[in-house]
Parts: sequence; C-alpha cells; structure tokens
Amino acid sequence: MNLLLEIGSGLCLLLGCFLCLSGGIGILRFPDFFTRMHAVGVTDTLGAGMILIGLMLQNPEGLVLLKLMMILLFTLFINPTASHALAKAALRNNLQPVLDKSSNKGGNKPSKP
Amino acid sequence: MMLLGLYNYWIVVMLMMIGFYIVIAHGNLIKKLVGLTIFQTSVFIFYISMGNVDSGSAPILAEGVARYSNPLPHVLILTAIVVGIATTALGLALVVRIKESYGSIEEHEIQIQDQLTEDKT
Amino acid sequence: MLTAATIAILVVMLLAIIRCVVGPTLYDRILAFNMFGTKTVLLISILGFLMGRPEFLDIALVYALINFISVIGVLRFSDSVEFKHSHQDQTSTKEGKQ
Amino acid sequence: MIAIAIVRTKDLLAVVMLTGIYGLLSASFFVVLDAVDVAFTEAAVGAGISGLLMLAAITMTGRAEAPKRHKPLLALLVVFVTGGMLIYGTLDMPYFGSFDAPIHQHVAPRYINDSMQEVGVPNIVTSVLASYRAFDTLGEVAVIFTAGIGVLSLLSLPRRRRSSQLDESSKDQMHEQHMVLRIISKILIPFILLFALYVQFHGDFGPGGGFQAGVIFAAAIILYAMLFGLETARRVFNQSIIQLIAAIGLLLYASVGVVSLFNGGNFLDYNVLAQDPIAGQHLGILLIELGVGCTVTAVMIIIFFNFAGRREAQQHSTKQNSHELNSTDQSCTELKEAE
Repeated sequence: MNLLLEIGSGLCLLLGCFLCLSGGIGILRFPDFFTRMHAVGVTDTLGAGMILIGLMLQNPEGLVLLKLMMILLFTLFINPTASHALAKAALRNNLQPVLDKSSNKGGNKPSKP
Repeated sequence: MMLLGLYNYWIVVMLMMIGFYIVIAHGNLIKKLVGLTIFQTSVFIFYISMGNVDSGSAPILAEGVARYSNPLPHVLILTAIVVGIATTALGLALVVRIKESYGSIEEHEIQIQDQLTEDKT
Repeated sequence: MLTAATIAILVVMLLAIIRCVVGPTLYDRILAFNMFGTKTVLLISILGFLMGRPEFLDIALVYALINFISVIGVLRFSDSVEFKHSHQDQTSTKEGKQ
Repeated sequence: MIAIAIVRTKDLLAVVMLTGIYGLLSASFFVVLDAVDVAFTEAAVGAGISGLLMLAAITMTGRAEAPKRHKPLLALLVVFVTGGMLIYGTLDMPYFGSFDAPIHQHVAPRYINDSMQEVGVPNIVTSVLASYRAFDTLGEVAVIFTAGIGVLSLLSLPRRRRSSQLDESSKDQMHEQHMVLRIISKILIPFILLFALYVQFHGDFGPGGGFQAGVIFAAAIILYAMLFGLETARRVFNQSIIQLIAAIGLLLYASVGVVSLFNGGNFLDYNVLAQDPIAGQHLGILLIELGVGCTVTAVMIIIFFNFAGRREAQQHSTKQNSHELNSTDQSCTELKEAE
C-alpha cells in the first residue's frame, strides 16, 4: 500500500513537472500572445493540479490534506478565470492574433524575440 | 573559499546598490519609489539572512526540532514590511498631488517650473 | 522526486521571468506574472514538504488568493491606461523588438 | 536579477509587473531562509497591495518615463564606490548560517528557550511580537495609522455624490464585461475573508497574526471594490466607519496596556490580566492582535479607497470636460445634495 502511494505520487509529480516545463517552453517559444496564453492556461492548471495531487498522496493526513485540497480548489477556480479575463482584456484592446497566412504549417514560424 | 561564506551579504549589497542607483539616477518620481522599495527589500533580506541558522527550522515550536532560526529579525522585518507599504502609499499620494499641481512627475521638469515661478516673483 | 520537481519548477520560473522581461505587450507580462504566481504556490508547497514543516501551506494558500487579486487588479487598472496611451505603447513595443 | 531589468525598463507598467515578481521572489527567498511569518507578510503585501497602489498611482500620472537628460556616469561611480565599501565592510561579518554569530548570543536564546513557559504560545515570532516587544509593535501600528491619515488628508475629496448617466452607462458596460469574474469572486470572497480570520486567530500556533490577516482582509475588500464598483463598496464599508475602526484598533492596543497598568503590572504586561499568567498572556496577545488587525485592515482600505476615488474623480472630470456638461452636472449634484 505504501509503495503504491509512493509510486502514484511520483508519477503525478513527474507528469506535473512535465506539463509545467512544456508550459514554460510554450510561453517562451510561441509567436504571439494568444498562442502563448493557450500554452500557459492549459498546462498550468493541469500541471499545478497534478503536482498538488502528488503532494497529497505523499502525506495523507488531516489538516495538511485539507489545506492542499483548498489550494487545489482555488487553483482550479482561479487559473481559468484569470486566463479568461486576460484574453478578454487583450482582445478588447485590439491585440490581434498573428494569423499564419502561408499555410497550415503552424509552429514552424520563428518566434519573435 | 573562505569568502564564499559571505555570499548572502554580496547579494544584499548588489540589490541595495541597484535600488540606490535607481533612486539617484532616474528622474521619474514613481521610479524612485520603486527603487526605494528595492532598497528596502535588500535590508529585509539582510536581516533575515543574518537570523538564519544552518539546519535550523522555522521558529514555531514543535516536537523533535532542536534548532530554530533567530526569531527576533523576523519580528522586526514583519512589522517593517507593513510599515514600508504604508509609507510607500504615502509617497505615492504625494506623487499624485505633485502631478496634479505641476502636471509632471519628472524631477527636472518640476525644477524648471520652480525656477520659472521664482524668476517671476 | 521532490527535489526534481523543485528544480523543474525553478526552471519554469526562470522562463517566465525571461518572458516577463522581454514580453512585447503588457498582456504577455501579466500572463508571465500569473504563471509565476502559480509556480510560486507549487514551489512553496513542495518546499514545505522538503523541509518537513507543512505549515508552509498557509503561505501557498495566501499566494494563490493574492495572485488572483493582483492579476484582476492589473487588468482593471490597465484598461484605462491602455486606452489613454495606446499610441505610446505601440512605439515602445517597437523599441522593444529592436 | 530582476532588479536590473527594472532599471532598464522605461514603461512604468512593466516596472510594476516586475516589482510584483520581485516581491514573489523575495518571499520565496524568505521561505527558504525559514522566515515563515515574514514570507507570509511579504506575499500579501509585496505581490498584492503594493503593486495595486503603484498601478493606481500610475494611472493617474501617466506611464511613460522621460528619457534621461544627463549621463548617469557620476551616479554609477557613486554606486560602485559605495558598494565596494560595503562589500569591504562585510568581510568581517560572520559567515552565513553560522551558529555562533553574535546575533544568536544575546536575547534570542531566551526567546527560543523560555517563551513556551513564559508566554505559552508555540509561534515564537508571535510571542516576541506581541508580548516581549509589544511596545515596539504599538509604535509601528501608530506609524501605520499616521500614514493612513496622511494619505487621507492628501487625497481625500470633498464629499459629493456623482450620479450622472455617464457613470451608470459605464457601470453597465463593466457589468457585461466582468460577468465571469464577478461570479467567481462572489464565491471566492467569503473564503478569503474566512481565511483572513483563520490567519488572525491561528497566529499563535502557525504563521500569521494581525498584520497578515489585516492585509488579506483588506485585499478581499479591494477585490470587491474593483469588480463591483467603488461606489457599491463605499456603500457597504462606510468611510467614516472605517476611520473609526482604524482608531479603535489602535486604542484597543493602547488600552490593553493601560489596563495592565491599572492591574498593577507594567505597561503592556499581560501577566496581570487574568488570574493565571499564561491565560493573561493569551488574552493580551489575542486582544492586541485584534487591534493590530483592525488598524491594518482599515488603513489599507482607506488608502486604496482614496487612491481609487481620486482616480475615478479624475477620469470623471476629464470626461465632463470633453462633453462640456459641467454646469448641468453641477446643478444636478447640487440638487442631489439638497435632497
């Protein structure tokens, strides 16, 4: 049982780390704001959730578990909301997404410095 | 090798000097306040790093913990942070009033305006 | 495992800082700020486990809440500024690209 | 680090974002250095409130920074000389983390070893803050109170009711825009308030206390004011009542001291507040933390409301000028005031 928990938490942490890293690379490499936001908004929530679940499996007891669950809940609420508000504000202030006119080779474009 | 043990002070000095540089080299008053904040934070880090002890733990008594870091700097800095934000707010309020009466928050423009009014009188 | 997670999060934080410094538009910066906040929450919870003092979770909780509040605040306040200075912003982003 | 980027950036809004990240970073630094309470405060203050206040100020003053006129060589020289001297000065300092540094020899061992018997509170920071050095803390609270009064006197507006159609329409527009935000915040705000209370009263056992709780409480109310309009928030939290609360908090703190004087102890000596010294300490710490929390909350709210109110009035006046509705509006407000 203990081993199972350990393995589960390790897997969750690993997955969370991978997601966070991909989000980090995404925020750096994608060409314009909206794609960046897509990269971050999606991976961030799931990555954070995964890491928190991994931590929960590490130490399943009383108050600590409760607090971790609160953090998880808040993250699930807050992150999508913030992303939504951000995208909406950006769109309203006339920040145009960069559209790939040549063809559907998305992702081949060099990122802006 | 011996000198490496002092690296925390060097970080503090670096931060402090960056804040100092912003305060004296930039004319924008809000930027100056930001510089002051950085300066402040460097002092906080200085205190806290002095209070730290190797293999010490946070100063909340618990069983099975033998060594705690020094709580006194924590107390001082804890209050200092809140006082710092209050004084920063006061400074910002002053800047807003300056903007209202001078129409600018650049130091040299304000000085020019002051001189103009002095010349007139 | 926890150490590896800490290192990964630190790397991501570094990437977010780079984006925040480079970021052509204001919204990139806010995005990076938001991400940085989330990562700080994770970092502090993991650190709490690493040091064996799970009281640190309180701080992580505060972070999660305060981060949200500050992002909302930035958005609310930036609306008016953006309209007022949209012209200047474009010029400044051009400068940033060079 | 980030500070260098702050020097380079001209756009003040970006500077504020960087300051926010800087605050978060320094708070993580404090966590690493075992200063839990300090990290708590820095998290609430550095990342949240200070950034918001700077933003509010920037929206009133414009965001672009003028290019520098004179070369900063002299400043650089001064900075480098000072920094070099300071680094030279650190050579004699005790090593980082060493156990026998002079700072750990003086009063700290007494706090660490005896505070459990003398005060009976597990969090040493709280016991030092509220009991051993209570007089100090009283002074700090007074400083915060004074700063709040200063902001009030600098930025407060003559009280008048703004009720033109312009405001209503913009409010409706805002309502449309922030639908999702409002619903989520309605769910979140009670939790934030509850958490602030938890921090306030759990400060004896874990990280927390009056200062942090006050800031968090104020942050929740600021969130409310940002999303639902300042006027609505003002209706809920009346300005004069908040000022009263700020004063009451400080008075509560001081009067605890006076009561302990009457009971035959020293100023702010809680041992005499109850039969049992430990119970007295608990009571005293609870009361003064409450006082601190009240004052900090109220002062933060006062500061924010005044900044935001001043900003709204400014925008309002520019709008009015552009529409040239001054005279009619004023008569409107006069009518309203007469009512």
